[in-house]
Amino acid sequence: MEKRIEIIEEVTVRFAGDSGDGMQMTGTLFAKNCGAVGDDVNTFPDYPSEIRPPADTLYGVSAYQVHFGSKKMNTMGDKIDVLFAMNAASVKVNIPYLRKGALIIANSSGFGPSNLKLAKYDSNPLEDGSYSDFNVISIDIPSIMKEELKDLSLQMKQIDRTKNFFTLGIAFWLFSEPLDITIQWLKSKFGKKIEIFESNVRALKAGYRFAEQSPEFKYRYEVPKANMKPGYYRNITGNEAAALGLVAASKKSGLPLYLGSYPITPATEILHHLSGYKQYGVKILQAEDEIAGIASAIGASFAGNLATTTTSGPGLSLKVESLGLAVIMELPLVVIDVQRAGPSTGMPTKPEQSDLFLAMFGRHGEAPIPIIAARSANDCFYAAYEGAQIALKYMTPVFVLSDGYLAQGTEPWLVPTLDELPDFEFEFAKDPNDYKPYKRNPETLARMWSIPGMKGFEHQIGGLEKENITGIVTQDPKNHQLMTEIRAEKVAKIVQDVPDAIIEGEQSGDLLIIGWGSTYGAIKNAFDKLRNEGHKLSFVHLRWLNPFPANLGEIINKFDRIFIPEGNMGQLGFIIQAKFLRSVLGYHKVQGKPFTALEIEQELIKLLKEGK
Amino acid sequence: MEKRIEIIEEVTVRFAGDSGDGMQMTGTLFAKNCGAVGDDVNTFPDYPSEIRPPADTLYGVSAYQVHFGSKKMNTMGDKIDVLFAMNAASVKVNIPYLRKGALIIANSSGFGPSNLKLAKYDSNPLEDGSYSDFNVISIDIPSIMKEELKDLSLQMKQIDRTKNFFTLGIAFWLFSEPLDITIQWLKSKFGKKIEIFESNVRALKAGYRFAEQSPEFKYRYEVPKANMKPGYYRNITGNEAAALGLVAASKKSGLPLYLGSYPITPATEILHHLSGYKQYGVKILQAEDEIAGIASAIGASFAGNLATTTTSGPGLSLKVESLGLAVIMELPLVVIDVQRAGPSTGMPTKPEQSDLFLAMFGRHGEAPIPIIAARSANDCFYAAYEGAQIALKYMTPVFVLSDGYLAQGTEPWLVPTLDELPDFEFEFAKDPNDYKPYKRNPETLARMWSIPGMKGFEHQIGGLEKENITGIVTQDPKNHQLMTEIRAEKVAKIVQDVPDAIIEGEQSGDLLIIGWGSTYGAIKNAFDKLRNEGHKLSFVHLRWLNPFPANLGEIINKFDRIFIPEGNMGQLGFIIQAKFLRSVLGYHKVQGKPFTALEIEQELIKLLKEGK
Amino acid sequence: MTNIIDKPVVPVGELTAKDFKTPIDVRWCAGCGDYSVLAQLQKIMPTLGIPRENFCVVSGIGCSSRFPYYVNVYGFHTMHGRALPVASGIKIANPDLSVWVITGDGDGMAIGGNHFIHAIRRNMDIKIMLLNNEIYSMTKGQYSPTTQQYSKTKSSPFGAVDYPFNPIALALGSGATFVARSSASNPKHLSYVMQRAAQHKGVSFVEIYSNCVIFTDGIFDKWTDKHFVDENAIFLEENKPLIYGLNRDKGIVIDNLAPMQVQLGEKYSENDLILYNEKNLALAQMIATMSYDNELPRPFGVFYDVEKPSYDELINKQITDTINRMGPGNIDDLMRGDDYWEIK
Amino acid sequence: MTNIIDKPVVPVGELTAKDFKTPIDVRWCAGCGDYSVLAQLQKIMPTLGIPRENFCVVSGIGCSSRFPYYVNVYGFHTMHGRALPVASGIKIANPDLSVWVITGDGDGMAIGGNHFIHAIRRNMDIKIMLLNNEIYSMTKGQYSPTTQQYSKTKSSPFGAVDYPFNPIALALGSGATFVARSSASNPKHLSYVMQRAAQHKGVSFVEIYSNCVIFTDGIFDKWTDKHFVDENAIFLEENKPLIYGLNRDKGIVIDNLAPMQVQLGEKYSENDLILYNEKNLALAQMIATMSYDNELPRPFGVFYDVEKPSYDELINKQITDTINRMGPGNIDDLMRGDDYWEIK
Ligand SMILES: Cc1ncc(C[n+]2csc(CCOP(=O)(O)OP(=O)(O)O)c2C)c(N)n1
Ligand SMILES: Cc1ncc(C[n+]2csc(CCOP(=O)(O)OP(=O)(O)O)c2C)c(N)n1
Ligand code: SF4
Ligand code: SF4
Ligand SMILES: [Mg+2]
Ligand SMILES: [Mg+2]
Repeated sequence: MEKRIEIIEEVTVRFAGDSGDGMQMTGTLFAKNCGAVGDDVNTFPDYPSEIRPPADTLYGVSAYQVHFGSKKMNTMGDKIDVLFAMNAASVKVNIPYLRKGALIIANSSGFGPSNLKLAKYDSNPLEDGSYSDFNVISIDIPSIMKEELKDLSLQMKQIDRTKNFFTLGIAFWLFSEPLDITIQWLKSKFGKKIEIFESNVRALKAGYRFAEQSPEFKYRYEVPKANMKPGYYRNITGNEAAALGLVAASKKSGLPLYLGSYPITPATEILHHLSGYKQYGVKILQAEDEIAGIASAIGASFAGNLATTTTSGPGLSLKVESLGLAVIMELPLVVIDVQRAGPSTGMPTKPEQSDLFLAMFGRHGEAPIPIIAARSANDCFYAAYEGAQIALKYMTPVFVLSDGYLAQGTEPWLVPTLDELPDFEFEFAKDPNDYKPYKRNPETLARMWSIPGMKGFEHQIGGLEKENITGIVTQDPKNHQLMTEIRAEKVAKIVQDVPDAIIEGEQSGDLLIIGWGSTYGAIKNAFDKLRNEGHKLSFVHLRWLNPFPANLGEIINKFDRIFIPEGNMGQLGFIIQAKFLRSVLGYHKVQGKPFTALEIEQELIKLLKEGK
Repeated sequence: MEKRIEIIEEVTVRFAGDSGDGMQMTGTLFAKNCGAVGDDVNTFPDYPSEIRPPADTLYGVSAYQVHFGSKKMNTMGDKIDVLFAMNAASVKVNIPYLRKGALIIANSSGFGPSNLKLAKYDSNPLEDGSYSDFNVISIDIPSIMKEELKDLSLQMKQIDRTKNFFTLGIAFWLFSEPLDITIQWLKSKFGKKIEIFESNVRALKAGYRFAEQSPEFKYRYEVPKANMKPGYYRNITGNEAAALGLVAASKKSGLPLYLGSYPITPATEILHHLSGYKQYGVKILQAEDEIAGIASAIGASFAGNLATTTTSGPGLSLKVESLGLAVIMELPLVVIDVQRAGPSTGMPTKPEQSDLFLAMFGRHGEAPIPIIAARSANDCFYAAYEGAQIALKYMTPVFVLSDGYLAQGTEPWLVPTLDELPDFEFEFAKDPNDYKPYKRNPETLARMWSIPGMKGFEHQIGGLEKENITGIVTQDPKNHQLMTEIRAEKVAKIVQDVPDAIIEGEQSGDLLIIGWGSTYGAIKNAFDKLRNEGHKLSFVHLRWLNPFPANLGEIINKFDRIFIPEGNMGQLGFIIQAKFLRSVLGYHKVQGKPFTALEIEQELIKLLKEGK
Repeated sequence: MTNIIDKPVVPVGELTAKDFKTPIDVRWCAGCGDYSVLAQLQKIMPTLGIPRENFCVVSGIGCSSRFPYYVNVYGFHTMHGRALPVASGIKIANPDLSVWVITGDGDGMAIGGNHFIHAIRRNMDIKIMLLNNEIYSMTKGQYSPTTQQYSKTKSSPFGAVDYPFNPIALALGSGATFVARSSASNPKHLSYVMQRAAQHKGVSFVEIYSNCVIFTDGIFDKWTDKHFVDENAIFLEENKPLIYGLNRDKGIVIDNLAPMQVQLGEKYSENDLILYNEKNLALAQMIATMSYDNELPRPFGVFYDVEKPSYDELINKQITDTINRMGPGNIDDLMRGDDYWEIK
Repeated sequence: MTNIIDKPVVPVGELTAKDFKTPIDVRWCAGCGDYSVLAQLQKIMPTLGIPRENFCVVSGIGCSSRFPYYVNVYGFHTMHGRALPVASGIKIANPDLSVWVITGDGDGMAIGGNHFIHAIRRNMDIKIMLLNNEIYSMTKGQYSPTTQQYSKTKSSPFGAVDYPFNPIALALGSGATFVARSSASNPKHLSYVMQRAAQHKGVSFVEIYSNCVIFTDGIFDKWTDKHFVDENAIFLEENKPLIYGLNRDKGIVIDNLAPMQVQLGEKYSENDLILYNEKNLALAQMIATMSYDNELPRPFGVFYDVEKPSYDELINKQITDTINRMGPGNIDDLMRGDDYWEIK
């Protein structure tokens, strides 16, 4: 049978099943394939907050979404075009996210009586017309695989486990992708476990063949290559990118990397990755709590390491006192906060952007700290790296903000080499006779740094206010005012290293969208779409939130209306209002989910209609 | 010899000496006398941060300043009119604060060779003209007292200890005040230790007599009575007032008072006072740290006590995570923060107003908390009381901000009776069948409160996001948005209990001064002075900082310029700019000292000159 | 002391374990040891003669700390590591309550370590159940302060270099009045130990081995699995000799101030063995070291049980005594203080 | 591991105590016990064969924690209670340093309690000097976790109901490898103990009684004053019998697993007394209980001293071993990972 081929620009696919069905791996492999054939890809895993919820329940569904296509994807995709579903529950929970007319490829063996009961279906939705809004292809994967693998004398459980590769085979056929990359991967991973290797390869091929032969599959798709810059690529999560950014900074700066951390969702993977980098000299204290984590990092910084601490909201709340110490000590420190939905324990696995206030204002006393926010998974690498550069150059703690969405989602990353990365600017004191711990570099106001082990530079400092230059404890009134002002000025001076903000779209006019952090992708897609449709719009995305780019005020004043969508109740908006005395239109989503491009688009259309 | 009597409206007196000289007691007794004769009084102790620094050193000087007169004093006084100084060091460190022509009454026995050396004087300033800008009366107090007490066969050390009562006698003569109140006090305090009683009474009288007889005392002063409302008065520090406010709230609400706290300067006296109130059923856990302090208070609140925690900056930084729990639990809790100079350990004994940002924004996630700031020592009583009222009525943590200046300074307090204090509005759930832990009072949005021990109301809640009404844990996206909005709205609704702001002076026009917290006194004095001199000015003092009084926006828009002096780098100014989009002129003093009225006056004059 | 709740006089005898279950689905993994602890607590509670509404179950954060949602009494799921101070506040506020803290090795011994030693020092009348699985499960498998050295976990792919705590030793070093160990896989023993903990007035600390089927499956088998328990575990019983072994042919003697394993028969008989004494601190401390860094069997049961007044009792008594002695304070007098004056 | 500082090879023998003094005025009260500790440290430091620039003195907040300002080496006055984690970071970052933590009973045992037990558990190679004055002095006199029960202090006008920690017992319960006690008023003994602490590789914990002349003056006299020391204190010495008394006529035997005081002469002779053994944990624990809740003399000296690798050593070794085994990592390879592809 000849299949029709359709060329499509982008598509959103979701692999969903029970927690034990291996959907995370399936999605990951599919995403890699998409990247390797030259598309852009953006993914997001979506798994239950329970470690291993009861099988086949609604809350036990684990899914992996892949959005790929021939242009920059930016988000994980708004609505699902194709759903691969291993059981009844995994269709049910995903229905709200399916595009009308979406294709559901369902494993019918996951729709038995007990599956249906656990998914709270009264009758079989594959048969009773429940899915009539969609195109459903239902396949009894385990029976097909039983046949395929009968020579291997496997147990039914093992045969059942090949479902995911069968599914992947279908997916590759459907999007006209090759199998060899995955077969190669299986070889490197299971090459020695010959049975697993063999059964999965067969499943992959069987799925592919099945789709090709089945009359139910009438179309297949081709997604043209995206215009990707040449080079080596990999898919990477924000958390792994952040970990790599820190190691790269360590190598480039020549300072050993030190991490003082305490596990917390969704930041823990940074700790996991760094724990594996012993070959790179990474020193880690998995501390007894977040306070010890940051306090030990301050110690390591005092002793001359590139010191970092990583956490999420509740942990950041515990680091507040220590951050003040880092400020008054004027020691370099990179603090990565992977934001999640609060307050308190809140919704630990869900992203939010609601720690901005805490990062900006959360210290007793006057204690300003620079803040950079990553805008995508890849950017977590650069934000961490840049954070380290600024921390060392200005002798200051620096916040790097990420969130649960960036942390776990992936996109292809054009991997740089260490050589290509920018250099570090900092130095240790050289002349003991000229040394005073709070003598400053006039350009950066960074104080002179000397560390234990350096002969002749012994000094005694701490968290009490100290005299400028000498660092000797004093309660002199004017000195305290001076030091408070210097600490503020130092952070303000970082603006000289902050690139000017760039306006996309109209350079002046009615409506300026300002984004920060992970809102980038959704705004960018909505913005591009509306601009393509002819709307006049402008967009500035902020990476540096403290200090703001030097030209931000000027930019803001070129527009009549400022619109800031953010994953909180308007924190950046508040700060912009305070700094620039301009009223901000906000769009505040606190639902434990990132914005979709569609949401932003609709809000923008409303604003455009309303006019000024 | 006939002495001239001068009538004066107000005067600032400072008692200064070595840490062992008893200056704190002297000042306290003098201040009480001033109050008891009908004047208004405002005081401030100023002691070294070392516990017992070496005798006679410059950094060992201990002083007590008393500003009193026939109108409302409001501040501790800008410049010293009369300095009583027990040694050389205590003159030296106070010279910058003396009014030109001030009277120095110096104990000449404190100007011996070793005193001079320790005070870093090369020659005796009483003799070498160093003090020519001032009127100096120098008296060898110990020799006089030796004579006075010769029948008592005391040791020289004991005789020397009577210096302070001799000084007090002079002070009483100088300001035409009676001795009997102090003699009465000595009797109640030392009645049984006859020698101490006798020697001090004699010293008091000897001082009085000496001044009367000495030709060097040419003038004496009379300060007319202030127009004080009739009633019982006492001098009280902000910290004691806060402690009493909490106990009064406990009695009035009928809930036992619980304090979970950890000592920290300058908040510790609240803990000290409450520790003494066992008769009033106050339960205290002096916790292992600030986290345990607040966490235990949250537990006590869960169990139905009126729960409070007290601290200063570094401690508040540690309470950040727990505050988020109190917010999401929607439990009543009073958090008193006595601000000191930061960041980090900073200058622990010095006041500052730099924790406003932390109180307002210092939580991960969206977690708004109401804030009230006391404006005077007395007001610490009412702010603590009001904080408890709001906490219980709205089921929310509440911040009460004080600072090191209010905490330790005193002013006369017209003591209320419990009857006169406003009632509490809150109730426990009554009908188990109607009970849901997050069912709300539509007027306040306060959730229903039931506590362990109440049969039929058992429920399980915690720091995870929960469904509105039922309180059951959920990650439902819309519910999280709803709950986040409800928590914000609840705090916003407190505005219905916040009195409208009152404009003093012009009701509209050019320049509006906004004050908060302890700036009240200095602003008020400067404001009154300039208004009396005919300047057009307006003043609003804010007690409620979150929410702001309902009419604040309206008020602000009646003025061309807004001026906010604050003991930080412009925190309230920032918030006002963000909320009302009006540019704020700031005056930022971070010197570990409160504003003087003079400083505000000068700044105002500058502003008035500059014009808009 | 004033207590706004009237003491209820309801008989509680009719309640059963079922009444202590909430309608919520329990969401631990199938096979998780925590289920067993939950079941035992639900069984014990109705037997203690305490009205249901007077129970309070408080926890921190972790798999184990989900506990309060499943017990139909007053439940408070607090912050990571802070269950003990919250529980202390509850207990001080209302000493009539029976307060249970459920915590994990991460929650209780890592971030909550300070509160642990201080609650114990104060002898706060709280029942602490530490569900030890030697891992941070909730965050998906990092080593904890009880993880054995060189274990490979998500955060120690090369093996953790940290030495673990011995929780029993730490509790004893902090001044504990009741210390015990049991295992989720021995429900009968667990139930016994938990009842003992409930009966103790003052702080009760119970370390409970609770198998995590996902991250540390089988780590306790050596001491808890039916094939090994007899040979590798020893059960402490008051006034009974320290004897163990499939054939009850081995015992523990104290030799040179250290526990030593002996074979019963020729050289040693039961009479040579030490009789367990729950009131001897040194003995408890010595026995606590068994099978840590040595080849001795691992002890289960009550290590130590002595009485002394609890903090909540003392602090509330100090208040009552003062009021009895000096009368309830008059708040108007307090506000006016001693040093007042009158303006007419 | 890469270490940016070259190891200096300077002879250090010429330095004296004076070189370890800073020009800053010491601002403790006249008579404060802390002076004595400072003097001893300044005397010991030049004798340890460690270059001055390799010393690091770290403290928290408190009177005692002002210490670093007075020692002319690298000094870091951190936050209240956090000296140990800061010091841990320093030591891990640069294992060549000799890191000393000076803390108080409040700083180290109250707010810093968790870091205390964890630094000890990890056997972090840090010398912890806890200057115990049984009070929070800096904040003007509130009871601390070592204050004796029922003491009246600023925050306990009716007497504190808290039971105190026994710091020696707590350290032992946390897994300490070196534990000692001395007193500021016995400089010779203090110096000896501090030297022993310096020599120990791994965590060294020394509790030092330091008299606060303002808030708790005289509380230690019972054990440290020259009139009482002989009768009320006992000095532990390796392999020596536990003997004390003005006439050295009293001793300690272990009876029924508890220390017991005996009169030498008729019934007991020196040979009956226990010989102290710094490597016996149970003995250390038993001796630690002496004069807490009992009438025995208070022990001073080294309670316990055993060797095991320290955390900083192990973690740095794990890095070196890995690099030796697998070579130094190539960062470009790491960034590219295994699952990359090329777009041409
Ligand atoms: C302040 C804070 N830090 C970290 C976390 C993340 N966290 C949640 S549970 C947990 C560990 C729990 O371990 P344990 O107490 O042993 O419980 P288990 O899951 O093993 O039962 C951690 C680190 C948090 N919720 N809050
Ligand atoms: C976070 C924080 N909480 C509280 C304080 C206040 N504080 C400073 S020192 C101290 C107690 C010190 O006691 P200790 O360690 O025994 O030292 P000492 O003064 O007795 O030598 C306290 C409570 C602080 N500085 N920071
Ligand atoms: S992950 Fe482990 S501890 Fe958590 S529920 Fe599952 S088995 Fe229990
Ligand atoms: S108050 Fe006490 S501890 Fe502090 S310096 Fe004075 S004597 Fe020493
Ligand atoms: Mg665990
Ligand atoms: Mg102390």
